[in-house]
Amino acid sequence: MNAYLSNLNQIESWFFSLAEKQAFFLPRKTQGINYRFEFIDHQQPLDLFSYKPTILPPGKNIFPDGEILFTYNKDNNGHYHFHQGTAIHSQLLAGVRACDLKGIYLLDKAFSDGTKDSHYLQRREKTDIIAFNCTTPCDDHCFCEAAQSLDFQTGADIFITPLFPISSNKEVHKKQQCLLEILTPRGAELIKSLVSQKCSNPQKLIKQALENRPKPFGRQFLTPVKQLSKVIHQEDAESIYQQYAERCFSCGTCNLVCPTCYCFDTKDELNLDGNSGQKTRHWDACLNPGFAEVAGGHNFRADPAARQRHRVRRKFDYLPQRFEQTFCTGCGRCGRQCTTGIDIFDIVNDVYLSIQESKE
Amino acid sequence: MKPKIAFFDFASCEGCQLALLNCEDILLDLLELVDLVEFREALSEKSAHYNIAFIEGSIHREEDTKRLLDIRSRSQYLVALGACACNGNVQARSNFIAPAENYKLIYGEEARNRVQVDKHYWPLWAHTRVRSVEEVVKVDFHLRGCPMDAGEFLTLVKALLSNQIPHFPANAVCVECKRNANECVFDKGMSCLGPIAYGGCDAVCINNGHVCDACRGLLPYANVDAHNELMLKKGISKEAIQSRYRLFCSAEKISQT
Amino acid sequence: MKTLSDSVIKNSYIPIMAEIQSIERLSKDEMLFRVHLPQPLNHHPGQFVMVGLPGIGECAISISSSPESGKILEMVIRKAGNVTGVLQQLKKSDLISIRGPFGSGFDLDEFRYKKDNGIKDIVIIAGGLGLVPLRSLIIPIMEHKSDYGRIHLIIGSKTPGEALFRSQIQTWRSQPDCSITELVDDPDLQEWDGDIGLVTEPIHKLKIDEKNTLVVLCGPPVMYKFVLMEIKMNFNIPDEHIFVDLERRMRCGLGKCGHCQINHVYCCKEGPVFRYSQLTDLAEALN
Amino acid sequence: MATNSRSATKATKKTVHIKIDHVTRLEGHGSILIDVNKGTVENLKLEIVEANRFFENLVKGVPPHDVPQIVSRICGICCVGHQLAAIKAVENALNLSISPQTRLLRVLLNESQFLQSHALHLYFLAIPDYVGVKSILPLASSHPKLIKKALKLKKLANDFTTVLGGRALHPMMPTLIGWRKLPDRNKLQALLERLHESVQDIEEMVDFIAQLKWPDYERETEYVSLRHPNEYALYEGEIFSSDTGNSVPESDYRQVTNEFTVAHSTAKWSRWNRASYMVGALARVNNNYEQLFPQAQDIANTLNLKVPCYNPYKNNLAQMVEIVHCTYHCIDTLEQLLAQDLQLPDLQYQSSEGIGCSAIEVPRGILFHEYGFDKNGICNHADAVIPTSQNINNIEHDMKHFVPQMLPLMEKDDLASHMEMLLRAYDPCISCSVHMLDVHFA
Ligand SMILES: Cc1cc2nc3c(=O)[nH]c(=O)nc-3n(C[C@H](O)[C@H](O)[C@H](O)COP(=O)(O)OP(=O)(O)OC[C@H]3O[C@@H](n4cnc5c(N)ncnc54)[C@H](O)[C@@H]3O)c2cc1C
Ligand code: SF4
Ligand code: SF4
Ligand code: SF4
Repeated sequence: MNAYLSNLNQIESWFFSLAEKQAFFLPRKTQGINYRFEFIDHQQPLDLFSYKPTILPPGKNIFPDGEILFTYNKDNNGHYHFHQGTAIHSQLLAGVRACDLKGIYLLDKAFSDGTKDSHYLQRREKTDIIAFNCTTPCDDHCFCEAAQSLDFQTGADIFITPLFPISSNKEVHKKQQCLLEILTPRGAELIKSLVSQKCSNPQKLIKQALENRPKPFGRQFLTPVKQLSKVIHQEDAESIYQQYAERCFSCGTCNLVCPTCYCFDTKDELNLDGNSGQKTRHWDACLNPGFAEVAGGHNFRADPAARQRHRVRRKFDYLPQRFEQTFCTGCGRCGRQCTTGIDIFDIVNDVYLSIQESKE
Repeated sequence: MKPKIAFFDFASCEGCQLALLNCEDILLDLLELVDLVEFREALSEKSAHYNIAFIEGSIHREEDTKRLLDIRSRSQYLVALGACACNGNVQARSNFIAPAENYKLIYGEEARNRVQVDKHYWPLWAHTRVRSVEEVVKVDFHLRGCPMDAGEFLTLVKALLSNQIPHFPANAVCVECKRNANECVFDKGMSCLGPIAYGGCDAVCINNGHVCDACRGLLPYANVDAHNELMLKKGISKEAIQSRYRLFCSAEKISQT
Repeated sequence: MKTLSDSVIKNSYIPIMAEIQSIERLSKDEMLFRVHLPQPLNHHPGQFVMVGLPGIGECAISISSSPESGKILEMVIRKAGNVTGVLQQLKKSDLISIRGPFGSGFDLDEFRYKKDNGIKDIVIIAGGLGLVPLRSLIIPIMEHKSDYGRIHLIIGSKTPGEALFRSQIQTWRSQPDCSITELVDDPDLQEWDGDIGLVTEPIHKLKIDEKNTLVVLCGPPVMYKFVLMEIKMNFNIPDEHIFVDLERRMRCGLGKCGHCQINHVYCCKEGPVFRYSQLTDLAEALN
Repeated sequence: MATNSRSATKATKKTVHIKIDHVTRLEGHGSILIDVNKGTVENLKLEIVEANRFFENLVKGVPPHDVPQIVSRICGICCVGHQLAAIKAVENALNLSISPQTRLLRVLLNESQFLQSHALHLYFLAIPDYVGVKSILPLASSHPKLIKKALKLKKLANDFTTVLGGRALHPMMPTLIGWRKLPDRNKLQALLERLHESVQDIEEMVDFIAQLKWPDYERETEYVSLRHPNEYALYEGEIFSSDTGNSVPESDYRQVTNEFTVAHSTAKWSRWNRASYMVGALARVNNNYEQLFPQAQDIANTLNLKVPCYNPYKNNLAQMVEIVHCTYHCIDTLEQLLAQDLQLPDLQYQSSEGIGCSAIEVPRGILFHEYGFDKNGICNHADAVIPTSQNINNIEHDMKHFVPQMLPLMEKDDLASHMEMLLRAYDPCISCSVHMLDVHFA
């Protein structure tokens, strides 16, 4: 595929021109210390390369909370008529990082496995992605390399690598160059409105740019992730899960911010007229105590440690068995946002350690 | 037959009833579906039996207890409406002060002594303890919050109208913060009771730049120890933490310590 | 992702509406619904459907009728909460919503008596509402009895008032090579002509060819552990030959919403019927 | 009862006993008790039977920024007023100052509450009396257009409060020094347009009110309101009395309210230059008529409200006049605000020892708050005097004057309903009023 060179100034005005044509989301710093994918609607200066994983991952734009699955109405003869739910519009997600690309890729897998999920897949089809490469770990929570998502490109239409060093405290110069790799025909379409020049030796430039990346890149597991999955699959490590569960609020934050969590609840709503209504779906969290409760009050995962284990295993054992991919992208969101400081990275390392210790 | 609905207020700001009057968009439609038989704030009619009785306010006096028991005996479902009814709200803070002391502080000793001998009016004054509705009668449903959430109110009424039992998930406020992509209050250098508090408010305070003070009360599974530890770790003094817990949740366990 | 083969995917949440043909009260909390479908579901025994009313909700309900029942679908619905409560208030000719069939179910072929796989004995143990899904397996077996080997039914209920499908069970008794034990935990001062006790009690008396036996269990969560223990103690039946039918909370039925997950499997997709051999890897299954 | 002996002599020899428990369509619990024996009023009481909530004790022990949040719960209808009064008083106690932008926002927030409260009271609570029905429900079918308009105005006011404060009840965006989060510009812009549109609706509502008949009853009293040199005083000002024609500063509020306790009321009572005084819309319009927007003065003319007006029932008309005034004033203020670039203020403050009070006009009259803080910045003193507790005394005086005068002309039921209407005309907020006298903690 083709590659182009362009500078930040040009990219910025390109983004503004794209934003005029369709819903355009880009990470933007909040008033505090976080970032958030926000709708770009007027020409405020963009801060393209300062970044840390957003509060919610961009995949949530494809799997929105509260989406209407269908609406219905009952006519005078008592017949039901069903209508498709929330209209699906095209959108462009820019500034998506490799870890979140992988997150979206994994959601694609999950939602097309078996019965296809029309709402997700149709919105996915209408979502264009301009991804950014990472040249430095976002912060202390990141472990994307260990989770095998660094340099992940699948699913992006355009993949941008900055050809200059990025450090969080220095202003990046607007004249600095970026390399844009076109990965899909849609990407080729999008790039048309960018002032750029064709690049003949992209591989070399990328190699140079990435050479200076810190090694290792971000936190590393005590053992390769494949091995880790095996341990987590085989060993219960009850006491480790218990230990973390004692601090846990069962608030579900870790689930809701995770790019690969997609569990949901559905809700049927009746309008006041009694003859029409809708079915909606809402993000759910397996860490919430009521998640596995059934009628009659039996709860299949009443114990917080069991819920903590379920989350960890889902990422490192259960879903990998199904899709042959680790379902943790190493974005670090769950650890970053857990108010009580529970980090899945620590849990899996502790599980591994406890096994090693018990062997000794 | 349309279900008979009634509202009764005890010690409260009457804001929950007002929150209902504020649902201008649906008010008239709703009134088509139900028979509003008692709503002192907006109506002059009265009735003997109620399908749904909404109780607003906390219970302070013998007088109020009697009235509440009477309402319960005439109601099919009884709903505690808003924080005052659900957990005593801020006025339950006065439980930390003896009633006699309360009177002295507010009306002065002389006035108190004068009124106390008045057989006719003393019952109006005879404040005992601030109690939630559930401490006095059986409550079928709780509509939490100060004020209650109009969306939840509607969910409840619609469910009961279609013979269903309304269900309000017991989730932390953090869940709704995530749904709103809020920056966590802790990340802004402030502190929050959201992780141990009942959600259902759509995290409205945090959405609007404030913090959560748990006006909806504590979750049944609230991990208070972990929260206390978290607050201490953030450098908040023991006294300040206690003052926070006692703001809206003075009736709850955490405030007793 | 850009190359979706079928660019318009079916909205799997939109149900079909079926008309209720009859509702029959079976016990205090349970009712038999017979509904008329626009087209046959072509289900396997042991599969389930998501049943409900638009605007009210849906819940998982096992198919109780035979795979050969065509456009007629039978279900037994117990009043357990909201949706089931509202469904029980419906009347003949009302509409209800159906999605499905979902889940794995049983493969009747495996149960047939064939020289090569040599299955001779089928043991079916049902506790309470567990009979409902198993009925979709028992009926086709009884109707084509000559294709199958010996059948042993152990059917338990709490009280005589809760015993389901008694007259139908009576008709099964006349089949050749068929033994049926009906039990109640507690006769509860009512008339009862069956046995008294738990479903575990008759197990050791079964006369079966261990190596060529299929066992099917369905009942409340507490039943499984004890019944399995009893079987293991008395017989040497391979784990692949024992089937259990499990229940979980379900929202979508499509293996997505995550509520029914049991370790790495989705109860709605890989289940609700599992071989016991699968469960050794599913620590959460018999929770 | 001495004041009424003169009228009683003229009365017939009727004996009437009236007891109205828990008067409906008003905020809070009040009862009216009237015993007339052979033409002599033996007993007339306005009982306030609301349970005590001891708010002044509740704020004891909390840090400054929690005070406004707690006292907001004194009353749902006046929550904005209580918050703003508390915020101003705490700022005075701690010597904090605010930016002009914050003042504009507060003025708007306060007036948004005037719009909502007046619209609610007028259309939902008071007007049914004058049309002769028991509630708004029959009006919804007999006057659908009018009720839709009233709902629309109320909704506009609520949305206004929501955009400015975060929600319509117990808003959380305003706090000490400024705003926790800035109101959304686009939403403010949209509100400005809706305010412009609502002018038309309001005129139609005025037409409806203009044709209603008001009881022909007058009793001159002392009218007390805030007064400000540059504007129709709502957000701030000095305390003005129609009796003296002079103002005193807000810090002298105790000298105005002179609170005292009576057994039949859990709310405290007030008096200033004579036995009782009146606060609220009528007092404000009487005192500050000249500062009303010309459009509001026109409406006063249309409604035949001539100042000074001594008919307490016409408080309802004064409310309508204020709806018009606030609508125009909000349009002006909002335009002024939107012309600026909104800044989020730094909300850090140093808490210190101190005591401070404030006065603000809320829909029902002047509201006074006062707070003190110890050297750790923890609240140790609180006092609040609510408009209704200032008015109750005056209402009872009105009743004592009204009953003997009207006894010969009215049947019992008519008399009772006129008493209820009189109480309602003041738009009393009884839950607010239940608490009291100075509290000094150690
Ligand atoms: C495969 C399978 C087959 C089944 N077959 C049958 C059958 O043949 N017959 C039969 O009678 N039953 C059957 N069941 C059980 C049946 O599905 C349940 O009884 C039914 O779901 C109850 O639903 P309900 O709406 O009536 O109860 P609900 O009122 O929904 O209560 C269900 C439980 O979920 C919780 N809950 C409800 N709504 C929410 C919410 N929004 N958020 C969080 N928690 C919530 C409640 O706390 C309660 O514990 C089967 C179940 C499965 C999984
Ligand atoms: S975010 Fe943290 S506290 Fe909340 S459920 Fe997850 S692990 Fe527990
Ligand atoms: S488990 Fe945590 S680190 Fe892994 S993908 Fe999810 S949020 Fe990111
Ligand atoms: S702000 Fe409060 S409620 Fe929201 S996520 Fe943080 S701790 Fe939870």
